[in-house]
This record gives sequence, C-alpha cells and structure tokens, in this order.
Amino acid sequence: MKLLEYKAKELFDKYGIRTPAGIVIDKLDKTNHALESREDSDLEGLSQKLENLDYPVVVKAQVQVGGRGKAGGVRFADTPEEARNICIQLLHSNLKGFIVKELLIVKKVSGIKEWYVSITLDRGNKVPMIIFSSHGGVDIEETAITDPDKIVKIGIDPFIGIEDHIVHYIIDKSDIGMAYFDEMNDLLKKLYRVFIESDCLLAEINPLIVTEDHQIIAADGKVDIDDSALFRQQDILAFRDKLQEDPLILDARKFRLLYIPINPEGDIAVMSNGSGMIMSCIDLITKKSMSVGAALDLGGGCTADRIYEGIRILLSNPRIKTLFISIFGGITRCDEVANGVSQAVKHLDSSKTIVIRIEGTNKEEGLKIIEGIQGNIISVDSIREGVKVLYDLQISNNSSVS
Amino acid sequence: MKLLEYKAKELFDKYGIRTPAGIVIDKLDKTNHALESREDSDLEGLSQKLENLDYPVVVKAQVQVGGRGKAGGVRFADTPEEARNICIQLLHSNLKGFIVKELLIVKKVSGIKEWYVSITLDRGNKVPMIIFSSHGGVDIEETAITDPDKIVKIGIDPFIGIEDHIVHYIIDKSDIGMAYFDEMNDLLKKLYRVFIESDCLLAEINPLIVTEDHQIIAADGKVDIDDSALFRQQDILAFRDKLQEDPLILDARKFRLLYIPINPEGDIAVMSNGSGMIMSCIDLITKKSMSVGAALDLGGGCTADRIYEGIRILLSNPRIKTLFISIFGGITRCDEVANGVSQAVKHLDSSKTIVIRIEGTNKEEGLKIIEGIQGNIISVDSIREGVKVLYDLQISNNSSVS
Amino acid sequence: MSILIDQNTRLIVQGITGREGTFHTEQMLAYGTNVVAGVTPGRSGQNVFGVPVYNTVKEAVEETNANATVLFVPAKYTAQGVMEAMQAGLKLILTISEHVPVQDMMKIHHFARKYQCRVIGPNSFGIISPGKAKAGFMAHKIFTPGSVAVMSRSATNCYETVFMMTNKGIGQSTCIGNGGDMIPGSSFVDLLPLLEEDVDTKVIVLIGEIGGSEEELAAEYIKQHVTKPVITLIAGKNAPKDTSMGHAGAIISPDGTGSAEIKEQRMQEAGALIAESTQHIVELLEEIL
Amino acid sequence: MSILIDQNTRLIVQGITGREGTFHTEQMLAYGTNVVAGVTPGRSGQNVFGVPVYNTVKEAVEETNANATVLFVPAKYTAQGVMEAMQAGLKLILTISEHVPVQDMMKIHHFARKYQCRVIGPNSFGIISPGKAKAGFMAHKIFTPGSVAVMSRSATNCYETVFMMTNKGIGQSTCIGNGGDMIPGSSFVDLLPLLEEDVDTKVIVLIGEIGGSEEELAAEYIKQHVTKPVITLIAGKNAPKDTSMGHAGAIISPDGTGSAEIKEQRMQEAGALIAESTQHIVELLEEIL
Repeated sequence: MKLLEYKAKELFDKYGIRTPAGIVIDKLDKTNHALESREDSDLEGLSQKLENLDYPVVVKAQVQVGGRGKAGGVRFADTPEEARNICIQLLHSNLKGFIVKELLIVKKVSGIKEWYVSITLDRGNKVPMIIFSSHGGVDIEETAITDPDKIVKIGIDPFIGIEDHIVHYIIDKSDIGMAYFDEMNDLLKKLYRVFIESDCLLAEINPLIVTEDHQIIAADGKVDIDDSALFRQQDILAFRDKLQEDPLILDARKFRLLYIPINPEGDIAVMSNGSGMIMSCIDLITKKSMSVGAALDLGGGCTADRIYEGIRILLSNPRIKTLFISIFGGITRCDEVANGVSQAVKHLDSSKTIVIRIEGTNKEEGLKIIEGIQGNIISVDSIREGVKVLYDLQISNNSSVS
Repeated sequence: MKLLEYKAKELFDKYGIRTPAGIVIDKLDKTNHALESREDSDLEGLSQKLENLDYPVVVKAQVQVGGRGKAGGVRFADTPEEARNICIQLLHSNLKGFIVKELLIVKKVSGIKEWYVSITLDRGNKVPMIIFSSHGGVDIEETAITDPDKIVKIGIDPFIGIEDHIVHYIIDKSDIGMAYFDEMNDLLKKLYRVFIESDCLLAEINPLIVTEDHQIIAADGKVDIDDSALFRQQDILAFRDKLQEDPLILDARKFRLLYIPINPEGDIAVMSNGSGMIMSCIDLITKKSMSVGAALDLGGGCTADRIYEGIRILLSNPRIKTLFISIFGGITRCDEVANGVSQAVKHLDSSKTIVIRIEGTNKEEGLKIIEGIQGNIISVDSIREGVKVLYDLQISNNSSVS
Repeated sequence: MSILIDQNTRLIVQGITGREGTFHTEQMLAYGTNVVAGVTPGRSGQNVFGVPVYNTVKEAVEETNANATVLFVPAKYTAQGVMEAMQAGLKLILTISEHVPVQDMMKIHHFARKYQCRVIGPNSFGIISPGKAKAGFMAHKIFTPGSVAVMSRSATNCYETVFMMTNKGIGQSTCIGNGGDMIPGSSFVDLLPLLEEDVDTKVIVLIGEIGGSEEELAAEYIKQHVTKPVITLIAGKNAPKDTSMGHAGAIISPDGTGSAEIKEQRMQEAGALIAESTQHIVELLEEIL
Repeated sequence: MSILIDQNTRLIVQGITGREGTFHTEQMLAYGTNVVAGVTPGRSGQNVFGVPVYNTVKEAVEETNANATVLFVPAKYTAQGVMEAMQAGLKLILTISEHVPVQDMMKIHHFARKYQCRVIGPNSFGIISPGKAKAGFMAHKIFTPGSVAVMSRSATNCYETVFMMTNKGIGQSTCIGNGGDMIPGSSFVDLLPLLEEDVDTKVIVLIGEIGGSEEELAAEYIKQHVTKPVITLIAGKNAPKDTSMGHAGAIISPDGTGSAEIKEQRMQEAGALIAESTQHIVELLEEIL
C-alpha cells in the first residue's frame, strides 16, 4: 500500500527525520464547501493557516499519480495570497483522473545538492537494501541506466541492522565526503527504523536536499507498506480509507474479494479461485489478441453469495462485455460457484455474456445447476475451449457492430 | 564476578522481579563505630531502620561464602528488638573467614512451595539455558543427582529470546500447572532480560517461593557477571570494590596482574606469562606431591617494574617459601623479566628462594642479567628441571626442619 | 522413492484443533499420511481423530519422534509457529497461510539457514507424494503416482496441470507448492537438487510466474546441474507493471524486474522446454514420455 | 599443503594503524604473509609498510580480493569488527584480543554459522603454516615446516611444545591458537576434519585444558573419523573448582563439569595418546615419527 506524500512525511517526522516545515490542507470542510460554491468569504480558515507559513512555499497536490509536477500539481508561492490562489485552483481540481482532496504546503528548501536514498526489499537476498546516489532528484531513473556506478547498493543483515561500516561504505563509494558521516549515519538509522517498524517494502527519499550549511533534508518521500502486515500497522490501516482507490477495488474488498484492474481498454473480465489461474487465463486471452479489463480473485472456499457479488462488481464496469469464470475447485465447491452464477444471471445486462468452466470438487452438481440457468451463459470444459468461445464471441460482436 | 545477594536483589528489583521487601544495613558508619565499641546508645540509626519493617523478618549476612545458613549467617526475628540483637551479633562478626559488613533484612516470606530457576550459559551449545525445578530450595543440588527428571533444562536462541512455547514447555515438563503461566511468563522474560542486559554468566533464584495466593517471589538470588563485559556494566563495576576479595588479588589488579589463589596450604608460588603454562607448571609440581599456594599470570609483554610487583605480591604471602618463574617469551622479553627479578631479589627474605626458567625473546640478555644476581635464585633451563629443583629444595627444607 | 514426504514422514499438525487444521488432519489421515501429533497451546491431552495434541512442538517431537510439521495457523502467528518448530529441531516445515508479512518471512528465511531446515510456503498447498503421503490441503483425488515432479508457485495452475496429466495417465512423483509470496521459504533452486537426485523422477515441471528472480536462478542451476528434462510455464506474461496479481510475489517492478520475458529467455537458454499453457505442459510431457 | 593459511592467503589486518596492528603487520610481512590490505575507519588512503588502508572491510575485499582477515582491535570492538568481516564475505576471520565479552562471542558463534565462515579466537595467537605464512602475533622463529599439526587453547603451552619440537627436528604443518575463552569461534572439533584431510599432516597434537567440553567433543570425533595419531595434553589437572585459571574458559564448574579427568578419559577411549607435559608430547612424537 503506497502512502501519500504527506503521510510519508508524517512518518518521517515521527522518527525525527528532518523534513521541510509545512501544513496539510485536508479536512477543511467549510473551506471545501466554500470552494465548491466558490464563495470567497468562507475561506478564512484557509487564509489563517497560510498566514503562519515561512515563505516561499511549495504547494503539492496529494494524489497517487506519477508525473504530478508536469501536470501542474506542484506549484510555488512567495506570499500567502499567491498560496491561497494556488490552493483554490488545486483543491477539488482533477489531476490526471484524480480529484485533489489534500494539499501539502511546505517551506521551499533550496540546497546545494540533491541526493537520493531508499531502503527497499531485496527479494533475491531476502534483506533490506539501501540504495544511495549523490545524483538524486528527478533524473535518478536516468542515472540508474546511463551511469549505474553513481548508484551505491548495499544489503543490510536484518539481524544486525545498520552499523557504522555500512555508512562508511556508502560515503566512500558515492564520494560525498566523510564530513557527512554524522548526518548520514543519523538519517540512515532512522530511515531503517521506519522501514522495519512500519513493515515497509520501500522507504524512499528523493530528493534528499543538502543545504548550504550541510544539513540534509528529506524534501519528498515515497513509502510502500506491506499489505500483509497492515494488521499490526493500525495507524496506516486507518489511513488506507483516505486513499483514492478504484471504487471497484473498495467494493470488492468489502466482500474479501480481490479486484485487479488490468487494461483500461479491455472488454473481458476474468474470475477465478486463484491468482495463478487468473494470470494463465489472461495470458491465453491476450495471446488471441483480446484484451482483459479486470480480474477478480475469489481466493479459496468462496460461497455463492460472495461469488454473486464478485460477478456484480466485475460487470458493473460498463466496458466489460464478457466475463470468463474459470474454477478449479479444491476447497472451492463447484455447486457454490454455480449457485452464485445462477443468482447473478438474473440481473445480467442482455449485452453481456458469461463463459464458465468448472472443474474439481462437486463438478457434477455444479454442471447440473448451470444447465438449468436461463440467460447469456456458455458452459465450457477447459480453459482453452473457454478462450476459443471468447474469441468467437469477439468476432461476432465486432461483425455485428460493423 | 559474583554479586552479593543484596546486589542481586537490587538488580531483580530494577527489572520488576518480585522480591521480599527489605533493607540493607551497610554504610551505617556511626553504627559500625558503635558496634566496635559495643556502645548501645549509639545505635539509634539502626533501631529506627528496624522499626519500619514488616515482621517477622530474616536477617542475612552478606558474605561470598557457601553454607552461610548453617554457619549462623541467616537468622529470623519476630520483633525489632530481636532483629536489633541479631544485627549487633552479626555485624562485624567473622563468618567462615569473612567479616560481615552488610546485612540484608527482608520480610520473611512463607510459601506453599519452593521452586528453583536459573539462566546460565550453556557453553556447549553457546546459548543461554533455563534450568527450572519444582523441587527447589536447599536440596536442589541433591535433586539434580538423585532425581534429574525433576529438573527441566531448555536452551534459548539468543536471537529469538523467550517465546511462549518455552514457558509452556517448562510448565508441562515440571507439571506445575498452566495456572502459573502468566506468573512464569513474566518472571522468565524479566530474568532473561537481567541475564542478557547485565552480561550474566548465571542469574539464579533459589528458592523461588510460591505464596498461598499463587504469587511467585524471588526469595534469594545469585548473579555472576562476565568479567570481560564489566566495561559496559559500569554500575556493577563500581560495586566490585565493595566485595571482600583477597587483598593480594586487589593488589595485583592495580598492576594489571592476575593473582590466582590455589591451595591455602601450598608453599610454592608459580609465575608465568600465560595461564596455559601456569596450569602446566602446577600440574607437574602437584604430581611430585608438592603443593602450590598461589599463581600469578603476567599476561603478554610485561615490563620489569610490573614483574617486580608481581614477585613482591606473591612472596608477601608468608606461607610461600619458593617461587617458580617460568617464562616463554614472545611479546614478553626475557631481559625485562630478569631485570624485574633482579630488583625483587634485593628485598628477598632470606628464607625464600626463586627458581627461574626463561626461554624465547632476548633469552641470552636475560640469562646474563640473572647470572649477575646475588641471592637465593636458581636458574634452570626447562620446566621439568625447574620442578626437579623445587623437589630437591622441598626435601632439603623438610630435612632441615625435622 | 519420492522427496520430502513419504510413508516414513511422521507429521505434526500445528493448529490441529482449529477448523482448517482439524478438517485437513482428517483428509491427510484418510490419504494415509502418518500424522503422529498435533500442537495447540493449552490443548495438551486432547486428541483429534486419535492424534494426540500437545502444548508445544518440542514435547510433540520428544513424545512421537516426529520429523516434519505442517502449520494450519493464521498468517499473523505463522512466524512464531515456524520458529517454534525450528527450535524443536524439525527439518521440514510446511506453512499454508496466505498473507504472512514479508518481514516475518525474511526472518524465517535467515533462521532457516541457521537451523539448517527446509521451510516450504507460506501461501503453499503443501507437498504430496501421490500414493504415499500428503501434507497440506491439496485436493488429493486428482493426483496419481508416477514419474513427473511438479513444483509450482501457484496452486490453481498446479491442480489444472496435474488434473490433465492424471487424465492422460501421466503420474507424479512429488508435487510441491512453493507458494506465491514475495519471500518463499524454499524456491525452485533450493528443491531442484533433490529432484535431480530422485531416482523416481524422470521429468521436472516447474510452474513459475512473474515477480522476483526465482525462475532465473533456477535456470542457472538447471543449466549447470540438471540432466533431466525440464518443462516450464511462466504465468503473468500480460500482467501490468507494478500491480500485484493476487499473489503478493507476482508483481513486476516499475523497472521491469521480474518480467515473464526474461524468465522464459533464461529458461530457454538453460535448455528447458517452454510451455504456453497448462495444457501445453501436458502435451509436452506426452511427447517426452 | 597446509590448512587455513598459506601462500595463497590474501590477508586483511583490521586495526592496522593501531600500535599492535602496525607492529604485527611488519612481522607478518617479514615472514612472507601476503598482507593485501588494512582497515581502520577514517584512515582510507594511508598505507602501512606499503599496505593500503581502507575505511571498511567491504571496500578492502572489493579492491584487493582479500580472503582472510586478522583483527588487532580492542576486545570491546571485536564483535563489531568480526561482524563487519562476515558481512563483507570473508570466510576466515582471526581474532586476537583477550577478554571479549561472552555474549559478544555467543552472537559471533551464531552469525558465523549463518555466514558459513570460520572464526578463530578470540584470545588466540593466530595461525601459522611454517615457512608459508602466518596471521597473528606468534613468535614465528620457533616454528619450522614439517608434518605435525598443533592446535592449542593456550599460547604458552603451544610455544613451549613447538620450541622443543623444532629443537628435536620435528616440524609443524599448521599451528592454530584456538584461544582460551569460554566461547571460542572454532573449537577442536571444528578443525579436526581439516587436519584429518590435510595430506601434509601426519600427526595431530591437541593441547587442551580444563573447562567446557571441547576436548570431549573432539574425542568423540576422533573416535569416529580420525585415522591419524593424536597426542593430547590437558592442562589444569590440579586447578581448584569454580576458579578461573586466567583463561576465561579454563574453569571447572562447581558440579565438576570441565574437569581434566573426564577429558583425559574420553581422549584415551578415543585412542589418543595422553601426554603428561609439553615435554612428554615431544617424547611421544619422537616415538611415533
């Protein structure tokens, strides 16, 4: 789960990592209301907040999207008035498909250098890995390709943590100079604590700004938390609801189902009781030049009513024309699946078709139920046959359209 | 380094391990003075302290000696008056050769059971090991021999620590009942912290008293701290000076020399630049039916003046008649040794003899110096020859005495 | 012969008194697995289908001489249960639950090296040596004894493949669910040496997927050490980047690490046969056998 | 051939700029040891007798391809230095300082298993393969090449023995100081397999002492696996109980564990020759060779 920048900053602040001073504009209900109605007189709360800042400031739209800066989501202001105007422009505006609901406003930090640092999970060695570069900032991804020597990587034994020699090594390899030992030592140890204690998959600071008086400041942060560990990260779990996620993901989550958006242009949906089979189905469908829009993983032992909800959610996406259900029942029972489908078909839009293939536990009972269903449903006996049917449907759809 | 009981109690208290309430009678200078002169009127400080206790109490002499109870060092009192009399009797008395300088007075705890628990270093497996028995108290050593099944041992992975299953295992094996899980869990985890954080080699509670309301109380404790770790146990290092150690050990320590008392009856002393050789010499001497009273380890690279002090310390013990010096010089230089010896011989009591054997770095220079020494000194060329000389001296001494 | 699990396995079920634990203990016993003990703290003295329950794994091992364990415990207690099993001296530990925190598995990975034990899972269906024993929750009816070993990060792709194999009369020596998590206790490369050595295994099927580099490492090992034919399927060729495909481990990094293309390429270079689908695996097996 | 240390050893000296480190670097170089790098944090760029100094072990390894390290650092920093060397991938780590805290060595012991590296010491004189290389502080003049391997918990007993051996014309293949601490990085049983395999070692001399059970474990191993003659001396037969004899590890427990009697008995049962003194070791060697 990726945190919004301001939440990452909050986490860094908590561990004493130096970040630019600033405020978050979020729950200003009155302000928001005022903005919607564009009634300037109601914006006093906002103005007051802006008065107390140290200018110049940067106003940053809090949305989970790449290229935020280029899209106009990061703006500079020299006075409270300027800041206020930017806030009014940005709040509730649409940035690459996301509504801006929160702004982070921080003091603009000017530095003499921009570095990059992150701690990430090294899946190969099963250790946290520090990545550091003295060539940070927006060009870091290019540096990684054109000048990999400028990027230092070092694994951390999780039972030892960061000892001084790790910091020495990073400093030597990146040639930033031992004068930065204390600052780097302090920062790395704190960032490592963030990584471990918050169950991170990634804790990144970019840019890490070096000021004229040689302090280092985390000017922007990205934090990705392990979803499986959210049960022990209550603070972050609570924050999840604030994230702007696909409403279908949220809807599915309510029923403990996993909705996975695939290709926004795709018109086929895939549903199965395991992600391996979902990937296999998508692979076969895509190979036939068809496109999958979304998939839904039922997990093991799914019951009829949850299956019904899953179908409802997938087909509520107007782009989806065909749903392919492929079940290999172990704990999942084919009759439960069939019952869920039967229920769903009753509400099925006439333009949509379900192709279903069931195998495994209680297959016979399941098939009997499916035979009895009236509606746009085609039963097949293998994934390959299912994909063939999908293909035929596509052809006939296209020809009927044209 | 073994702590006195009251210091062990202090450590347990710090970690929240339940111990009987009590006081320590120590730096009562006035009291001590009064005791020496047996002037009752000056004992008010003591009386006041005793008034506030919860009776009955146990008065325990704080000395580093086994069989303290049988020697009268542990006494019970029902009233402040009784306690006062016991204090007066015990303070400054001699208990098996040790002067009683401190008393621990605690509430007498009566229980329904006496258990034993300790955490010790398992040298074989290189882990801390918990030893527990539901048959604790004074008979624990006998139980270990006659009924080893009554003693549960389990190693702790130092990188994992004590998890619940360890506690379950101990409870099951000793059959004390799961009702004690919370108490045991709490105690073991605290005792483990004591062990780890104080660099213990042993942290023992015996008896661990179970009260009528099923609380468990550490009624007596033994703690042994790793001498090599004292640099990071400042609190305990400071306490070391309070211990009643052989004054010769303390004297030697001042010069970074290690004095080791061996057999109180022995009349030979051994000095060498390594404990392996010291043990080898003692073995050969003892094999010839002679007896070593003390040894002194110079360590590596010892200088003439420290060697002089070492000789002085060893021979200050009036029992010691002969000193055997065996040096195999690597870092230690034979000429430095010879110079130290030369200096010492000047003050040598005429009844005492030094037998010296040097080998290794600067042997020739050393031998030349030794040749020039006037006094009771015999130079030999091997350990075996040295032991033979010691034997001959012994024979002639004995015959001259008889 | 089979690997890891067979008639000589003396299995513990951790979490035996839970719903899943009880259900699958019955299933495993029915399949002939020698389940010798169960463990649930506080339930010592009970029994489940005649299997005695102990409070701790250590006692269970001491009393029954067990040599393997399977954990049917919730993800949040998995690390604790695995560590207990390691400390009790067990050398084969199977863990079933999905969504074990990554850092817990990181810890387990390092301790497993120290204790020199093999952890399979989490998010694994377990291991089955058809006709001999199973430890896990797989629907055992579809398996049949034979000479093809199957290792899979995905349960459904494995079932699908095995079901078709069995229908075509192609049996399995041992099938292992490596699990779909980011840090599996054992990955392909850890298990390949056993399969290469197993006299009853003639062909190795390796069902991988996007994410991580387990398939690349396996390819390197295959190139150098494996003489038996290897058939591989990589699922997720058309999954979008930076999106977890259900399995926590099935995710292509923003920089492209973990893509199916590289995995297939490495496998091809190592001489493995590349299958396009589960059905294709079975077709390739028919050609080889 | 020798074991552990020879002409192919590329040695790092940790703490090279310290008094001891500098002195012994010169000595080791003079003996012909290939000292390729030194490490002292903050001293990168300097050199000691031509040996380049680095800030970290990892850089030293990357730059010089070193394969072993010896630590001349104070006891309180030993654990840190050893752990750094392990993480830098070194597989042979020698540590000299006396009085390393027991819990630090406990930690090192467990990490060494994880990193599959060999730690010798602490409180060790190092290792010497006479005529080839030495790593440590032993007075190398008394050693001479030959076919007797010596392992010793005590430096002085080892020197004494080796000196007499050399005088009698009996040379050494490799001499190892196991160190006198409670938890040595390597004990006899860890090194015996190497000596048994070494073609240049004809006889093994094992100088033990009271405390712990390293000699008992060695005896068990000798009984089962060692075909070469073993001569052993156990020092401390007449040491009082519960008193440390200078070496932290040389202490008989109040219950009698670690006594010389049991050690000698086990060694005798294992077929080792028991020497009464260092001189007796040499006499036994003269009989055998």
